Amino acid sequence: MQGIILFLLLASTYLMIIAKRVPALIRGFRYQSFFLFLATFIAAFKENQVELYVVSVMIILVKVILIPYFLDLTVKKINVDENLGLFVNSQLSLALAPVFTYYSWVLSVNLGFGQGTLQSAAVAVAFSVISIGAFLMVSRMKAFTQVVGILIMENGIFLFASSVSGGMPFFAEIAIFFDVFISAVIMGIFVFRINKLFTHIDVNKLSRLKG
Amino acid sequence: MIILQIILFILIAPLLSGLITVIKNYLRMRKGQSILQPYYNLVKFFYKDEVISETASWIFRVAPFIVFSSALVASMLVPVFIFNRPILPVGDFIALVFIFTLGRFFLALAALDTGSSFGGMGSSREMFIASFVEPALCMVIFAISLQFGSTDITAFSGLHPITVSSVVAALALFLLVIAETSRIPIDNQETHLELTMVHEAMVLEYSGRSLALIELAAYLKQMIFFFLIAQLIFPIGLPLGNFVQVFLWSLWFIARIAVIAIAVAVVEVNLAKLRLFRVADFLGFAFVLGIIAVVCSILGA
Amino acid sequence: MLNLLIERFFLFDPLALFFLVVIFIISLPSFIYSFSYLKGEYPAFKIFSAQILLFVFVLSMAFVVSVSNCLVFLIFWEIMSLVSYFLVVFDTNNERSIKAGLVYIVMTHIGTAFIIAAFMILYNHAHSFDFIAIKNACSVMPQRTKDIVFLLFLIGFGTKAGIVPLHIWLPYAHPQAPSHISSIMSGVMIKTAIYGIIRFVIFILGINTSWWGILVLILATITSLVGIIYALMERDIKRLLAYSSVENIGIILSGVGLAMYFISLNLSYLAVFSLIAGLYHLINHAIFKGLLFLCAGSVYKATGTRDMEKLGGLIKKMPHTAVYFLLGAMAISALPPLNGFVSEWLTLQAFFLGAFNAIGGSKIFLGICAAMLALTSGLAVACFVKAFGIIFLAKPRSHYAESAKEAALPMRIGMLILAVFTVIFGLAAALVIKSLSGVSSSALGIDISNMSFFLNSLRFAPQIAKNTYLSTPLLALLLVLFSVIGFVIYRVFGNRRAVIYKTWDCGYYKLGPRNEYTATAFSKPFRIAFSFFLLPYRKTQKIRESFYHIKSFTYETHTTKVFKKYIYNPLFAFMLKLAKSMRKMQPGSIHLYLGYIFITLVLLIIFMERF
Amino acid sequence: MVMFIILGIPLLLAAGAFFIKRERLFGMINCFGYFLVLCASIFIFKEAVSTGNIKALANFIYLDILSAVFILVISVVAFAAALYSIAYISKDIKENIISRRKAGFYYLLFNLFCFSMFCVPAVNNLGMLWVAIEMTTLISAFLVGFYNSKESVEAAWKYIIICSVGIAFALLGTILFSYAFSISGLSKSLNWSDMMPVAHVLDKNILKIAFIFVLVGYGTKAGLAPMHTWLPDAHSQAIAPISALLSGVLLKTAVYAILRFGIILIKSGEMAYFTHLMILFGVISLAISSGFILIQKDLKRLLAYSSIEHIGIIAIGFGLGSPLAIGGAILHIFNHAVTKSLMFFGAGNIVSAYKKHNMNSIRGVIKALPFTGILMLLGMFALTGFPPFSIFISEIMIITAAFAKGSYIIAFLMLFFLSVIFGAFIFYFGKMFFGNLPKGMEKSGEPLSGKFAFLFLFILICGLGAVMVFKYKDLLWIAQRLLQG
Repeated sequence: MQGIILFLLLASTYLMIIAKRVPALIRGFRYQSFFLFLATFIAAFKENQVELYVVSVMIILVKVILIPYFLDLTVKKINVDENLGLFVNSQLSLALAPVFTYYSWVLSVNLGFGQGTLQSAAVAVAFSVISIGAFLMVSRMKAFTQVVGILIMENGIFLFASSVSGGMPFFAEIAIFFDVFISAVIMGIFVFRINKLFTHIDVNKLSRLKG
Repeated sequence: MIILQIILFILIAPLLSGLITVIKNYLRMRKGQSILQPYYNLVKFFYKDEVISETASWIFRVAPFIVFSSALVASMLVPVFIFNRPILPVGDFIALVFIFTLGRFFLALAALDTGSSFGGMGSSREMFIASFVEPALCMVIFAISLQFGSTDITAFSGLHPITVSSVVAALALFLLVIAETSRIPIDNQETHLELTMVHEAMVLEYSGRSLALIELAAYLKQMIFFFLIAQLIFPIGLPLGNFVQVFLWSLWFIARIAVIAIAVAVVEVNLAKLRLFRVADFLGFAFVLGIIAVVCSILGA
Repeated sequence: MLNLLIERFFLFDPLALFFLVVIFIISLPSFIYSFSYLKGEYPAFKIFSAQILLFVFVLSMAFVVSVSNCLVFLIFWEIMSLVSYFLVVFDTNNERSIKAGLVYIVMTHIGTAFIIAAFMILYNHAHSFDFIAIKNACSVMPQRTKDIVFLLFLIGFGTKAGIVPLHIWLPYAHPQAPSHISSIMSGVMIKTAIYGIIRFVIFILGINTSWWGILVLILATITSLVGIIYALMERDIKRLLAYSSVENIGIILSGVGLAMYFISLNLSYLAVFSLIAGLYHLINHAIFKGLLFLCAGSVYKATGTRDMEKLGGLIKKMPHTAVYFLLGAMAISALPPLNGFVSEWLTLQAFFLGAFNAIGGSKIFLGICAAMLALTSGLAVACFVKAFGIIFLAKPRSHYAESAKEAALPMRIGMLILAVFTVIFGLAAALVIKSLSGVSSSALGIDISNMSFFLNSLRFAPQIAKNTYLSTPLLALLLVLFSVIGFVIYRVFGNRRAVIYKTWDCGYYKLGPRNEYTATAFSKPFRIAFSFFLLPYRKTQKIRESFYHIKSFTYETHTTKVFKKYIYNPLFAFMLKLAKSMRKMQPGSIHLYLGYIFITLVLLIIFMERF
Repeated sequence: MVMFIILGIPLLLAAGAFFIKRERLFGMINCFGYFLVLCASIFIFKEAVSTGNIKALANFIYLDILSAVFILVISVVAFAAALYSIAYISKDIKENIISRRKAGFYYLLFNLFCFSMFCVPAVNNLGMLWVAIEMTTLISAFLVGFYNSKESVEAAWKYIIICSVGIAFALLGTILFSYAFSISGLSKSLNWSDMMPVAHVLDKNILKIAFIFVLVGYGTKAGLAPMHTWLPDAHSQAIAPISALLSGVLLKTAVYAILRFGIILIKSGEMAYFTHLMILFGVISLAISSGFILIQKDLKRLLAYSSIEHIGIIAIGFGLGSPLAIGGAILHIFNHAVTKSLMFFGAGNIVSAYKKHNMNSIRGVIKALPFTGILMLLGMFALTGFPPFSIFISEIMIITAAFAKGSYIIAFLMLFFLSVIFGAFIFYFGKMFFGNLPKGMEKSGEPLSGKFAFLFLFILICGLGAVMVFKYKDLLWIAQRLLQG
């Protein structure tokens, strides 16, 4: 069961790689968070810890509903042309994605997670989500992708946390959620400010501060 | 005894210069001036009145006395008559060199003082030549003193075997003497042509008695250097017992100085004056001779 | 437990006391001199701060010389350079003094970095920063580390002393400082570097290989030659004096180098003798260089310019300064009765005695070094004849020189004190040598009970060499006696007064200041002779009225600063090129910055085993 | 108890910022508040030194010597910044660069920023440590982008993006640590105090990878070399008091975080691994910062790069690991924080007087701003390690430790880079401070409270220099205790 969810999660990440426009990106993020919720829900169900249930509810609330809604709100307000300005065209980036997954699988094996196949698979998926999030941030011009990129990396880290040690102590988990939400909001505000000042949100042109 | 030596020295010095001019004229098959001409010049200078330039300061007036006294002090250091110990244990060979530098220092300053370009040219060239004589002279002193273990002048005044290194050192000293006493290849004493004169240019502004003093100092210096070369080549062997030996000794003394004078005169007649910037190579040659002397003395030749 | 604490703060041994004496002999007259020197040009606040800086400067030097813990030595050493930087940059609005200050402080800082490295290596072996503890530890130190520490000390203190390849800051820094400061800097500050070499290399490290001495000797000879050749070519008085300080440092170092060489051959008498020569020249140089800088300062204050070509005939307007400058010039060119002659004679004598007692090849080496030293002293005579003659004698060459007036009283007192010192140190040579023998024996750690350096209060003579004497008082007496005789002859024979008339002008044109010899003209023969080293640049231009008539003729020449052009500029340009290529690392694109983070992460993970 | 005062006052002041409209009055209250915080932190430092570690709030708050030192550093710089910002903000308002309401907003952010920084050393749980550092980033992002000009927004954007990416990796590292912890079969709590005693039993391999993530993550925040790219932009665009806080203290909190994990690593026996990594990053940041300082044109960027250089020195100090080195590094943290804030205050004055960042067009600062000029010049000498000031002593301690440890190359590299940086500094400052005023500039007055801030910091620089020479014995003792945690 968990294998399927992990696979779906990876698929949603691949979906985001080939996205050329911002709404597609946000939709991909929404799917990914949803599958993350499913993974934690099943993990919670198996180890029936009350905390994991609360955490999965938090994921639904914050990551699936609130953040994407906020992102859509900013996109509407900015209403700048919505293509993502790709450094690397989508076919090549799609070709790169399995390379990332393969290397993250290699990393997770020699990291010593090789015992249960399920756990190493989860770790491999987590690492690949993180690396793809990083790749997105580097290879897209628009500021938006960087915000979404960070959120994807956060998702990857949460997946890693829940799959490895059954999550962090409860209190820290909640605080981290809260922080992720705050950072998303603040980044949104800044994207809005950039748009107001520079009339475009193409981060690549932002290079006045040199040397 | 000391006063006797000084007076004798002052008397003989001009004679030497007269001797050289006579020999030169003889070689040039010309009548030329008498041997006592320098004495006549000195007496004439003493009775002519002196003209001093208005731009000159007190240095111009004091310089002749210092030049004269430095020459005299230098002659004190050289054991002409009492050969086993210096008259006054005041200094050694290096001190002698520095005393000459003192005289030259004030003469150059006096030359600059009058504000004429001749004086400036003379002092600049004199300094140029002097600063290249110094290392060669130091090398010669080194070569000589290596043999006798100390830089004292009396060390080689007594009887000592003639070695190759002392002969080579004497030759180097001979070249340096030509430079020091402004003889032909380096500087021409008799001319007043701006391009060639060095010592004369410095002394151009002087007249009357101060010129006499400076000329006398130049003769003394010449005498000292000739004596040093003679001392190196023909060591004295005679004890100074009674009157006959003193007479014999003085005859032997004058003969040696005469030989050196002849050598200088021959050189003067046959060679033309070098370009000023060739002087550096000329003195470089003397320096190399000095090194050869040192090497010989090390190898015990 | 590593103890950084300071057990013993001061170490007053004869060497430190000697340097304290040197410091105070020069600072006292300069302090008196500074009252009137600063009065005219600077506002009251600046003068007050100058006096404080001067006080702190002298104090820090006194501490540097007397402290006995490496750390505290380092602290005062850097305070000294920091305060002297502020003094060099004192008149802040001219660009040259800022550049001079920059070059100075950067060079000294690099030097100090070397000294720090040497201290640390010593600390490793001795586990304490105290001099005595390190001295004991040094006996057991392996020879290789000793060589490294020696080289580090040599470079470190060499930058401060101005040994040739590292001397470029000296002609910049000294002229820019106010004159009484540059007299202290030139007279005393570079001597603290010599103190450093003596204290750390001879006293603490101990010498047991001969190549140290030879290296120092070679460097010293090159330093003195280069110093004096550049001094000859200079037109700016204070820069000329700065270069001549480089030359004199070379002479002092040859004394010290000889001492190091003889210790390694354990000819103890000669080692003490040559160290005496070095120390004697050190205090002599401090005195007459201080005097010369003060005179240059009063000339600068009177005329407002330091360029020799614009001065001339100052002896009539500034008689006192002229006499003091003459005394200083005589002392520095080692003319008999004064102190320069004594120390030069001692150094030459040390060379010769060393050669007599040394074996084979080193005889020639010492002989050649002595000859080079003689060449340097010859050139020094020429240089100071030029300096004195062009500045003070003949007719004033420009309105600066005409408007000159004698220096104020405090300045004259300052100069008088130093002038009296030159004479005293010249005549009382025997006594000075007696006290110096104590100092150098304590530095070298050789007892000198059975050695005698002097016959009686008047004459001194090296014990080894058979009957070579030197007695400056007698020499001075004779010189005076004979000049009196000359004056008597002059007075007795001649009967008429001298006639004052125009200088000889070949009878037809009026001699003006333009006909006088200038500094560049005076040094032209030397420029040609040393052209292989100076690479002189020469441009002549004829401005013609018509084809036949030349209206005027311009002649321009200058010498290239070899060290600056071929060592320092390329080094600096390479550093800047490297930095510029690094600037491309931060072009401003955020993607690249993120890329850096990910790459470092990936690389770290891949090479994790290596750490 | 005392810790609540330290955390409580900034919150109280943050709340206060909304109500009190006149910013000069609020400035006074603000700096009085921070004065109290300063006294509290001194008290805590004494207590921590005497009694070892202090626990509070069911060991949510855990203070040992290391955190006590950092709290002291933060409170000193915060107090100085508060003192300075009174003058600076009122000057900005007078030249109506910012409106009165924005000043209130500034004070709110200032206090929140200080509160979050005080949390970092206090908190015991490593997860909460991450949250506190994330909070500092978010709040300071607004402060960097305060002036709302093109450059400052760009700087803020880069700052927030790069730092959150960095911190995300740090989170990954923390999770790996907790995983290593849970594998060894103990309780899952991430509290540092429980992890410490049991560190030697943890699995080494995972710890090593975890430390890499932590080092890269918090290293970005600390400005270690390859990840330092946001630092010059952020520090040069922020307001003067804030950039002083940023480079004086914020970088140090990130170093604190690295240290927390480093001590666990050392306890688990991986000392050599920790040394090599820290020294590698230290030397790279020294090299890169010296390169950039040589060809810098902007005054504030110059100071930002010198912060990178000093962070590099601190990293080398901690990396060397001997008590002398760690003592030197702790002293260096304090010295650098104090000196760098003095320099940034001075830079603030200069930039507001000359209206230009470019150093080539700034001349005769000594004539235009005599007080700032002299103090800043002496500060520059202090920064580059000249004796009478304290940075020289901490640098000498680190270099001695490097030599004692036998790692000659590192010591020589350090000496070389320090002299290169000194050369560049003296070149720029010499040109800027001396020389005559550009046309149309005249001697502009300097605000009084700004002067107090300068004097307060300068006395600390010199005082520390003198004190440390004698009281260095117990600094070593602190370093020794710190190693045991």
